[in-house]
Amino acid sequence: MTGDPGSGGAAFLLPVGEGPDGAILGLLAGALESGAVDALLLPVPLPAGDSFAWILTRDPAVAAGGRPLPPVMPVQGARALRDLTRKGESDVRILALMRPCEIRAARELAKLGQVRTDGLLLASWDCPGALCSKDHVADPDGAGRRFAGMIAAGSPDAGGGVRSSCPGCVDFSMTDADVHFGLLGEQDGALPVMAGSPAGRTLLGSLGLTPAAGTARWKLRAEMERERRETSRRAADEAAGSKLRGAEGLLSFFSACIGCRICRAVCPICHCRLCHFDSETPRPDPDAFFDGAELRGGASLPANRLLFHVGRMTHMSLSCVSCGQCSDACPAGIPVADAFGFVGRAAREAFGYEAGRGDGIPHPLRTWRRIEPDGIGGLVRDAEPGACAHE
Amino acid sequence: MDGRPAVRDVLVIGAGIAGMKAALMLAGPARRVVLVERLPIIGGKTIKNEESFPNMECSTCMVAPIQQAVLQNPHIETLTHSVLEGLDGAPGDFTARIRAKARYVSLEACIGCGMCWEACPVTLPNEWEESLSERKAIYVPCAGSLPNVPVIDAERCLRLNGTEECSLCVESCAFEAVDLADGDRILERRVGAVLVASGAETMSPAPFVRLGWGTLPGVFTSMEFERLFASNGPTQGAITLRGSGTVPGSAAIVHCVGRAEAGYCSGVCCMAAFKYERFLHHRIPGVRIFHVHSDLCVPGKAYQGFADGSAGDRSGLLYSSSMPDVEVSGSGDSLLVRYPDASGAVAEVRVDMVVLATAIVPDPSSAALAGTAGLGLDASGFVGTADPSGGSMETSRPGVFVAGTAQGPMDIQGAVIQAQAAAGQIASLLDRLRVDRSGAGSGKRPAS
Amino acid sequence: MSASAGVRPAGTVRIGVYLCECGPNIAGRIDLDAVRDALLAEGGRYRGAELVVKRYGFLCSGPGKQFLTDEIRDNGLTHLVVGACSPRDHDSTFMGVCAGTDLNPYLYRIVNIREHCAWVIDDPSGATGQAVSYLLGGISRVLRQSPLHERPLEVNPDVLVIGGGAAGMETSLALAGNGRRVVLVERGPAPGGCMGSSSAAAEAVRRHPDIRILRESEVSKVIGFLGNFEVEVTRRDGPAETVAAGAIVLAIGSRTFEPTDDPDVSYGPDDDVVPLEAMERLLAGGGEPLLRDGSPPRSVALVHCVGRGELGYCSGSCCARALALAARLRAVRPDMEVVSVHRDLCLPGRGGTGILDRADASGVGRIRALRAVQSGNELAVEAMDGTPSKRRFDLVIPVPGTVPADDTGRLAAMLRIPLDEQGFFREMHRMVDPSGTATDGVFLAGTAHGPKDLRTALRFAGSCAGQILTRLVPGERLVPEVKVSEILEAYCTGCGNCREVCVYGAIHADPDRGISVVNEAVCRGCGNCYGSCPSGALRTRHFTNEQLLREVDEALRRRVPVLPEPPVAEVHP
Amino acid sequence: MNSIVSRLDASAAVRELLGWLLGEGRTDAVLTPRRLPEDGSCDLALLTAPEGLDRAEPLLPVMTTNAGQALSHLSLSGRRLTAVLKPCELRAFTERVKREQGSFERLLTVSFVCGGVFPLGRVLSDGPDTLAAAALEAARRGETPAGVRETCAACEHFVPTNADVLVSSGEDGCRIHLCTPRAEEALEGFGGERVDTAPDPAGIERVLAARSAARAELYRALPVEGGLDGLIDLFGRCVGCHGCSRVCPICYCLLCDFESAGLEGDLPRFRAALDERGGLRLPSGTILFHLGRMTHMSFSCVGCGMCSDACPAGIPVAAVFGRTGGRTAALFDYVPGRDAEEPVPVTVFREEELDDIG
Repeated sequence: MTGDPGSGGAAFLLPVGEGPDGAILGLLAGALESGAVDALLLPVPLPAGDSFAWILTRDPAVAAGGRPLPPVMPVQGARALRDLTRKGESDVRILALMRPCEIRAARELAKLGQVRTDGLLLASWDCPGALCSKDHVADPDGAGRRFAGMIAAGSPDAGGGVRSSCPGCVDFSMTDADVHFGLLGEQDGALPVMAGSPAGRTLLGSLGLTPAAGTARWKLRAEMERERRETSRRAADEAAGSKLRGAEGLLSFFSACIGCRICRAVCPICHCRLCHFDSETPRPDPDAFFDGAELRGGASLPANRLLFHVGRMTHMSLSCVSCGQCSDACPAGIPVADAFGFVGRAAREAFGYEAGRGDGIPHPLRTWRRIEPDGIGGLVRDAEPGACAHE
Repeated sequence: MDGRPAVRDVLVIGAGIAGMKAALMLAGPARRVVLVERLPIIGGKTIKNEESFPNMECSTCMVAPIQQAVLQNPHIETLTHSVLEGLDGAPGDFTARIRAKARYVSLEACIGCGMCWEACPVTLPNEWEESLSERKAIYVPCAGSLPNVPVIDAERCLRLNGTEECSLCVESCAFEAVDLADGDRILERRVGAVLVASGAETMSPAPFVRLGWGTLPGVFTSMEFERLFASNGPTQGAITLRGSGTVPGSAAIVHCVGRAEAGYCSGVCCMAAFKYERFLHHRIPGVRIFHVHSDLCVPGKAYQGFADGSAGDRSGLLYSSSMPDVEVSGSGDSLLVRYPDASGAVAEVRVDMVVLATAIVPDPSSAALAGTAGLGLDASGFVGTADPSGGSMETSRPGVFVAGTAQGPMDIQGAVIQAQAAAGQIASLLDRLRVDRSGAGSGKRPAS
Repeated sequence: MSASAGVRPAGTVRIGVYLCECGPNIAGRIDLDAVRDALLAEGGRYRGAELVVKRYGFLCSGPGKQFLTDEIRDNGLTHLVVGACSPRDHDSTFMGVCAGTDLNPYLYRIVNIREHCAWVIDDPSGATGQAVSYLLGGISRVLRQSPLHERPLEVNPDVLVIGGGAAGMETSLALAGNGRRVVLVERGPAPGGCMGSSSAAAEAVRRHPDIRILRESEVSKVIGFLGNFEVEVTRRDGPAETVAAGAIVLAIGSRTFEPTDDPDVSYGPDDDVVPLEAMERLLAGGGEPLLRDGSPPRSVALVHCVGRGELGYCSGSCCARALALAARLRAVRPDMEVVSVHRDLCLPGRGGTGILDRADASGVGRIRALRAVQSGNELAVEAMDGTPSKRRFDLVIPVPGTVPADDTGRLAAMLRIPLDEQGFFREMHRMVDPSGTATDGVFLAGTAHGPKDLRTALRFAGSCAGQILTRLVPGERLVPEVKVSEILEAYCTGCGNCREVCVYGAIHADPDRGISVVNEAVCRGCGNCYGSCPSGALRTRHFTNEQLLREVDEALRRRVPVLPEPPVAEVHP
Repeated sequence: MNSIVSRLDASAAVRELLGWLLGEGRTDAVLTPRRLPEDGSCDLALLTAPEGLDRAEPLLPVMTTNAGQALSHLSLSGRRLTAVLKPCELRAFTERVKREQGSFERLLTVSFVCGGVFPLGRVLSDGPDTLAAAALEAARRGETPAGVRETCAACEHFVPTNADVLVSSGEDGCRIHLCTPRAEEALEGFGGERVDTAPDPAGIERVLAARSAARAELYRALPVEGGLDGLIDLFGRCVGCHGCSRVCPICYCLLCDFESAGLEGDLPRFRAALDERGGLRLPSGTILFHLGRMTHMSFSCVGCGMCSDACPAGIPVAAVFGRTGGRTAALFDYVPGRDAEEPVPVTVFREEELDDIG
């Protein structure tokens, strides 16, 4: 959705020069040199050039080597923020540049006590989608060229080969970021930069950018793109819904799973060090496992693979930001994000909850409200507002 | 009297909800409690209700744990089937004489298997069940009695009243628990304070001929109705009319029975009436229910909600401008209830069953106990407190406290609150006495 | 996946399984010898563990307990399983037996083969089979139990009372002294509440050497548990102060319902309508009721049950106050007509009758009405038989119900006490523990619990004092719950789910280590957190998933035939 | 060695053998790979009834999970079990038994001369049936099928040494060799002509030579020599998902030291690192994890290749661990999983050790 810059109340113009990458890098370096921020967190290409790593740096020279708009997302940005800010305090002011789904995952993690957002400025850009990591590793340059085309068009259909969850992503533009680069709004050599919060406005103000007259073009193009994405999202949900029908649907959807748990490991939301589904609880006592196997004539190994997926769904799908990281990393090629995205959207709708918003609304599983879902689809409006003491 | 060290122990008379709660609070390694109960079992009136308002929690779930705690507490000496015969002395140094009436069955040996009362030839109306069912000469008042040990009714036992040489119960007992040579024992206990929690009674509607109780079989008192609904009661919970055993299709609950005569509103009979309405709906789907009432007294945050809760399927709240003029007449199964309505004209309703919500009045044994212990009664015959407007639960006699319905009509919550308050006042009284007795500020007295 | 230690216990493990005959109750239906043989046959399953299985008449009797004590010592038992009755009956009895030996009471388990087998399964072989399965489950669970040790705590006997009204003062006076100090926190300038700051009680509280009054102060933070609370009190005219206390009494009183919030009541500033409390204060100060224009009123109406429809409850004490005020009005102005307009009159007990008699004696008129609609000084009354009438009164006094004090929500959240449907603090149990709350050590005195008359409010205060005097004795030690939750630091990522669902505030965050930590003295082992933890980082001792699941696995391993459905009639409705 | 001749191809012969063992009640359950035609995928199955064997494919050239890892927990139950294990799976299981994670007590192991397994990606694209056919064809020719995992192509332990039953294929079917008394006892009465033969040494020599050459070439290409830069080239793409340790049959820890709170960074430590160095890579500790895992387990690495197959970043983990682990084990002349009685080097102290290092 095109977050109105109203909350930050300001839009500026960033001359693009030879390309958005360089322009954004220049703004970031400027923020560092001007002392507005103490450190930058941005993707930097690896020496081999076939992948990217998140680098936190205070050295403008290192930052200059960064790649603000990377074609792939090897590590979900919120995971980097989680690792960086989960424990301890420090007064370092960090400006991080990420895709909108990474910002949303970070906002959600803040609610789960895993990301500390004080002293953190989050910047995002209009994301045309992310290419599959394996394709990029195979042919980095080809992928790079395709992605440049997608940036210009602002849509995943331009280049093709994006992750399965990107075409249906409707939150590809400004959502809850302090600063947002409106790539879609590029017009006569400059692109609009919106401030999403007072902190964002003071940062942009301090960089001496010329204020933008308006952001109508950016809003219009973003709205049109959003409609296109909405239709493909509905189609994707349709497909996922039919495939995931009943136990047989789930069993065949996940039948190729080898139980490697990589989908959980790369997921930004799953922060547990020992996942419940790997703890001693679900691990069957050997004899009990044999009893179960005898009743059914056999069992598939490793055990409890479907329990893990459905269980993970119940634990985190309310917070799923559909970044597609799990599908991208699955060695058995299972489109995990299609299932989690579909289930997550249905669950959030039942609770009337939006994932990834820094809106202070507590996570549905962590608060008790009288207006609870009466079963999927409808909310029971209790006569009086919640009398719960924690309200 | 002075100079001797103050006694810490406490005597509690009455093992109803108030007596048991106070006993459990006071009993401890440094303070023994002697709990004297008139009946052969503990639990008082609360265990007679199948469910209590407003939680509609079954009394076994609510009270049985408290009964078990009392019976298993090593610091509480529970004397059932016993009465106080004398109380001398002053706070910190009372001497109580307790008559432990002969039970004829050993509390240690008996396991409550029931072989003895099955063998006993004598059958009598069971007062505990409001005479709706029978018991034997050797009996436990109800199923689930605690302690689950029978007692022999000496007047009606053929052997003990000399009618014949019967010893069927002795022979049937595999554990030699029955001892027909048992006799009353007079026990003496030195205690520091006394709590009277001997409870109260519901008024008998016999004197009100106009209500037909005792002559019309379809008219029941509140206590009788409670026992009808009780799963361990005479009809295992089935609500059936006396004699015919048929299930009533309609019922009228008459409020304020005895209010004018007693001179006060007991404050709990309205709630009991609405509870009976739920009992009736629970057992007899589609039953038509009427309330004949004047003021509806449902004070407190949870009570009106409870009353309104069953309003949906209630047939009628019939306001009567003068409850003393309510009459019940009729023959066979159908009864006619006539009452002066709001305008004063006589209205009537025909029902199969009438339940009389009767007032709470002092228990005659409480009055006798007050006499024995020298306690002042209030105008209605309840045990009075020294300062009627304050929070103190001390009676007119220093060191003797009162709690529960012995002090006046109240609900279970009121009885428990008074018991806890009285226990607190007893504890601080004994602490103060111990400090004074040990001389102001002198060395620590070794813990007795 | 690693082998869990439970599958192959190390060292010699000797499990004693004792089957109670319980007279006819168990032995009458279950073939205990067959049970013993079946258990011994299965003994091999627990590699490295020996099984001792014996039957006995009454294990709960004196000789029975001695028999168990000897068996534990003579066989050197490391675990004990008792096949008998419901834990509610004798769990504590058998734990007591273990405590008497050197076998830790938490390496014991009672298996209910009476209520769960003998009493509910008619066919003896079915009951016997079920007993064997349940006992096997019990054995596999006791094998995975670990010893727990009770750690008694030194108790702080002092008490913090919040609210200096009638109930707060009564509680303070009942508790202070004899080695116990009371801190009374009063939001207003001085204690007194409805009884007035110059009342005898207020004077006694001010003079009492062991009562410290914190005026114009408020409680801002509470941590801790029964016997050891730390309460932060912020003062308007001084620095915040931390008060240590063993118990907290909530006596913040209540407010009266705002009359105009009742749709049947409407009046403006220029109508002669005076709230009940104002008139009480006027008369108490010796004043005379006068109309706005200074003239004496000829007729006064007191309208009962204002707000009862909205609140949904009868406050039980306003009828008495109204009639008492009416009687005083008549005494002050015998020539003035005073009428009480009511539907029911809620005057329970002998006190109520006294007030009614005095009101009748002093000539207070009474109109019983189904409904009374007040607009300004005019009352539209619908009599009990429905006939409507209208009348104007010089002076109208609405008699409103009682509503929770406005600070209730804040304090409830701070003390982790839920509110009830009416918005008052929810008591622990409406009948058998009305002055206690879900947070052990926090008590409710006076109208903070709900609407009541003054004497009952003072009795509630006495009840709180009673609970504290008998449970929080100077010098005594408290034994907190042992079956508490524990968080494994290596696994916890500090997400806080457990902190959100803990109703006792027993879990707090440790930002430096980025984890949550259980305060084992406050935790009461309810297991809410265990259910909420998404990872395997948290478990509740003595009820770990491992123990529960293995017990179920083992109990179902022999696939007991499915029990026939009992005929509907027999099912207790 | 006492052997049984079978006209069937090796996979069918083993399926028949398993069916017989189950039918005769000689075993309570069998562990074997299985085809799932309706989903076009395959899995590792524990079968307790002969009827379940119709989709069993014992010699399926696919490893969805290392059976040694799956078997370890099951082998602790009271039931008798027969498991079809590839040589590296049998060696992995042996390494786990040495660490109290399994038991041979009630286990009958069936292994075979292994041609190698195809990467998971190929299962997705070609489907299990075509891969099975390709592998069977290569086995007949006594060659390694093309396109198998690079560690399989370089594997020199493709002939199991400590299996109870060893199956070797030939042009005209296969031979079932009974290598241990347990095998003899279990298969007593199993039909088929009994002969005294051993797997064909010549064929084995030829394959061994080819694989040694492939291994040398594989290790040569690894940029492991260039210190930190080499490591960055090798593990730069690592996203820290620890999938490799997850699927590794040797890694059995419930909580890996490198996932525990101890090694987790926090803001103060990152800030200090920021001051010292120009930049800081996040999430931190990805390369440290690989080096640490290498020290903890690489000498027990059986080269099954699961880690490379699972790695979302396509890092040749198996090659690196195989190379380093192989050279470390060689210091103690230890072959992981060769023999259940041979203790793990780190658990044994010997006087004369590592003299050629110092």
